[in-house]
Amino acid sequence: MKKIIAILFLLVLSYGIYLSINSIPFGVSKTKVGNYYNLNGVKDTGANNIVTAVVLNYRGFDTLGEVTVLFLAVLGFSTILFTMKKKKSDNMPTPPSLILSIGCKFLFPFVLLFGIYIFIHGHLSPGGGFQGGAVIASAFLLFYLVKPSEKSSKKSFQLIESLSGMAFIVIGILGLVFGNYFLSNFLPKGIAGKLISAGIIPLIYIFIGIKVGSELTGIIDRLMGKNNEKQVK
Amino acid sequence: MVYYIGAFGLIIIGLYVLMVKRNLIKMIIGISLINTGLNLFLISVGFIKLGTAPIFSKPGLNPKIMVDPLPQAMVLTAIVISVATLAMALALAIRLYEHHGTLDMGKIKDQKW
Amino acid sequence: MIYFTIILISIMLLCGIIAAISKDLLFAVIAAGMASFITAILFVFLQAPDVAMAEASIGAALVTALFVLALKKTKRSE
Amino acid sequence: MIINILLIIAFGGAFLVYLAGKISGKLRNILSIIISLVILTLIVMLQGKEIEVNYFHFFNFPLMFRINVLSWFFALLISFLTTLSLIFSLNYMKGKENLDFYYLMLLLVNASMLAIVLSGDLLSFYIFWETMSWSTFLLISYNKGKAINAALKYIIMSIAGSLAMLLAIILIYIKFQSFDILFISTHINMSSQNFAILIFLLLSIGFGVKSAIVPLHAWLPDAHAEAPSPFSAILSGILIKMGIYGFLLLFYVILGLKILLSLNIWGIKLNYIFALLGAISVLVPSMIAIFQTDAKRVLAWSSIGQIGYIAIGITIGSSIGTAGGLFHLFSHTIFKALLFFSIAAVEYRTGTRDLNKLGGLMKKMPIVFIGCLISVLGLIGIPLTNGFVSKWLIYKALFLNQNYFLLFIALISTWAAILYGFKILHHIFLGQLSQEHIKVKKAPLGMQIPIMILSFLVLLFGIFPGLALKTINKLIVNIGFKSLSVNLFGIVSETGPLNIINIFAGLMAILLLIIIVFKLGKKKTNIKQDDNYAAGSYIPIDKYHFTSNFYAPLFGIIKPLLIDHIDNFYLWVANRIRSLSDKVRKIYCGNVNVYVIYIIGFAALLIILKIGLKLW
Repeated sequence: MKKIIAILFLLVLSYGIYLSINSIPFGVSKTKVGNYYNLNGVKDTGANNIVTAVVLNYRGFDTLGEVTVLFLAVLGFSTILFTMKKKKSDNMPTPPSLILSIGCKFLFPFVLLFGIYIFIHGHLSPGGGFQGGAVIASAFLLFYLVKPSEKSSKKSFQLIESLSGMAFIVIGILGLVFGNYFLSNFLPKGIAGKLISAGIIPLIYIFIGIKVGSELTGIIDRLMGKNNEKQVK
Repeated sequence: MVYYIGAFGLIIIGLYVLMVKRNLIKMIIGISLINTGLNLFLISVGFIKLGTAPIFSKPGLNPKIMVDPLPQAMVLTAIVISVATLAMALALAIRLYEHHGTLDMGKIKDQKW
Repeated sequence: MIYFTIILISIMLLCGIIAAISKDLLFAVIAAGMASFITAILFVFLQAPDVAMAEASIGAALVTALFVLALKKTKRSE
Repeated sequence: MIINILLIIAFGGAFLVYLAGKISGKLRNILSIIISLVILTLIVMLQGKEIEVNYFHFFNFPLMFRINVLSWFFALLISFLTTLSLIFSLNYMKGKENLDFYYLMLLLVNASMLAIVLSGDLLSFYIFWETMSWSTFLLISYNKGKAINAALKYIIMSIAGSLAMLLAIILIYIKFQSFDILFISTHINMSSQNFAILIFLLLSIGFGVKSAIVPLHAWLPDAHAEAPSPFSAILSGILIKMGIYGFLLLFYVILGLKILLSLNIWGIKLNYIFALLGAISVLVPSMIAIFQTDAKRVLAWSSIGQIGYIAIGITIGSSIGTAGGLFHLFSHTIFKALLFFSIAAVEYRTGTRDLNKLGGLMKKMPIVFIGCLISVLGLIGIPLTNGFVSKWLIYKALFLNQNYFLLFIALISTWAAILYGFKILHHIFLGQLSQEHIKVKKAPLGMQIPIMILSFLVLLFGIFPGLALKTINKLIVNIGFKSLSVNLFGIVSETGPLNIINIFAGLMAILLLIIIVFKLGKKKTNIKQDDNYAAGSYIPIDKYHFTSNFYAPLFGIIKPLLIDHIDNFYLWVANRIRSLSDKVRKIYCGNVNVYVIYIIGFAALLIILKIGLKLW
């Protein structure tokens, strides 16, 4: 019964969507602001990657809010799982196979390095703090797969995360002091295409990378159920 | 055009899951499907035929035929937020499972009045 | 090229449908991750390498891992 | 400027007292009394002045405070009673929880009442009206338990009233583009009669809830009974009179006497309807009060009755009636506060206010007994108390206006007042002392002082009514009536003067006669009360307390009258709404699937509508 109603409603909805997306042409330039960003982005910000320029310069304040949302979600996540009891079956994990353990141990530093590369080159090539942070988190995921009993220091994660979040705001306030407005690009822009260019953008992206990396790692860490032994006792 | 169909196909599948399935994890999967579909739709709206990525990776790129960078920037942050919120939803599901021993919404009577 | 895209999108939708109707939650999670991964490929076609990278690393890898870990703590069948 | 300072002290002082309470209890008590005394002094200093202050510009609306005789009269009563209540609280509330909060709220109620009577425009009037309602709500619920239900009842009715009031204020603003009361009062005669009736009805709901005129009285008995006793005195003594202040403002300042008397619906005069409601408020609650067993509940019902007298007085529309209403307001403030204080003192010492459990406390608590006696005499309207003067004025006005029906009802109700007044007096202070209460001590000094002051005032204004009547005379001249000829001992009217001196002399003569008769008569023989046996067995002393079912024959006669139909009606409405809400609540079943179906279904509905319109 519920299925029939659902399918009926969805059919009507699909028809409505069909009607409305008919009026959105595909493959045509639609926004003026996008054009503006493309034409003036390099000149304004000094970053080769326009997406990065938009994320961190034109709409840097949005990103700050977004990082806050991320932080709050992770906070809620940890709060919900704070008193979770450890299952007994977790005490005796089956050891990982040889290929997995060797491969992951071998890959871990390279994946980590790749993540760092991604967020350092955020203003030059595709990638940036968010992607790099995710890659770092997946590196830690590999690490945990190999050594499920390994304990990571939760405190240090939190410290890194908070410090990098604070650094973002400090840079913003420095922009307020040296420039005209919050998050203004007060450092010299340099030559577009060089690694050290685009003012504060690579700096912020590095902090975002560290922050996102440590947050996502924290989620995985918590969900793996390793840090709970202390709280149970 | 086909991208639109793909995107809304995913969204409608996700909505169907949310409307019919009672398993909590399944519903979260549905939410993640909607997420993916929505991201795809936003990016495909910003696409321009024969356009290039909005990155000046080599000299001689024409900024006038670059695709729209704004939806890309927005979607970039949306993806990261979605993972955090999904993690939170999963945490809630895990707690509910611990408390009630089931993931079936219909059987969790505490939620009802 | 357009045929390739159509094939990819149909596979993606198929993965979505499998994720929706499968009784085995692990299977559903893998299918959803698959759909996410194909979306990442589509992002490359749509000239959005940044987003593709994020989607591949987060949507396809991390989210799937999260789901699998959560399934480990709950139960696998619906 | 002095008004601003006054209100800053009143509001700021409340919070200052709260902070002081965090440091030490004693500091808080002293500070609260100092603040209330300062306010009282400032108000006394303001006597006879007419000042207008713009204190704030709220989007081009100048908000102002204004003091005139009417405001001053009320402000004096408010601050005076609050001071006494604070003094009384010092002992009564000792050792209870959350005292900081109690004092904060008491002073906030005081401050917002002052601000109400001083505000010169409807917007600030409304704002302070709301702060008064909410702080009262918090104070009524102070005792937790049943008190919370009473407070909820109060605040729900109060909100309904203030919404009606807000609507009226918005209508007035739309009509006149101003909130200023004086501006409105000079321009009101340009509007149509229907508009005036609408404003009258809407504002009457708002003020009627606060002053507990009969169809809107349901909150009052519970609230008065459950509130902390010193606050009950304020509640009954002055807070419900805020509604009367509102009515005065509406009748004689905003509408004006001429318009008020001309308002009618299908030929029935509105002020007569209002006076009739007042009469019902006198009669039925007084009857109900007779049969209550909780002392504070008796007083609560009695308050509704006395408010009815005031309402009759101020709506007749003659100068002597209005003077009577205002004088009764004044006397009721004094003697009802006195009654509440006496009951509170008894409750403080014995721990109960159930009338059937008390008795014979006369010798144990003489001062409280005298206070209670005097206030009951005032309530009944015995000569030489202020209640007599005010009731005389009201009866006179009804008589002169040839409202014999209302006069009859008012007289009957006085008879009811005698019954419940005597009941209180007898059950608590006369009769047999219960064994439990043999060790009861005198009331503490801090309680006796307010009781003594108020008893003194009852007699003072009973013997020299001119002291108050002069101010009241000025007041009614100020709101547009012709002046009365007032002297220190009474008033001269068309059909005969009131002169307390004559009455005093007459009473003294009767007293003398009684003394002579008793002295000359036979000597009485004393028989001990428990010197008697029933069927050969000794009856324990407790059994001599015969006061459990007072007035039982009367109860049999007027029983059908006593069911509080209006309260039952409100309860019926509340239950209907609850069952309806239960049905509505089924929509929110707690299942996420269903919620998503609602959302998608609604979207689908919109799409169908859109397509349908296109096909049309």
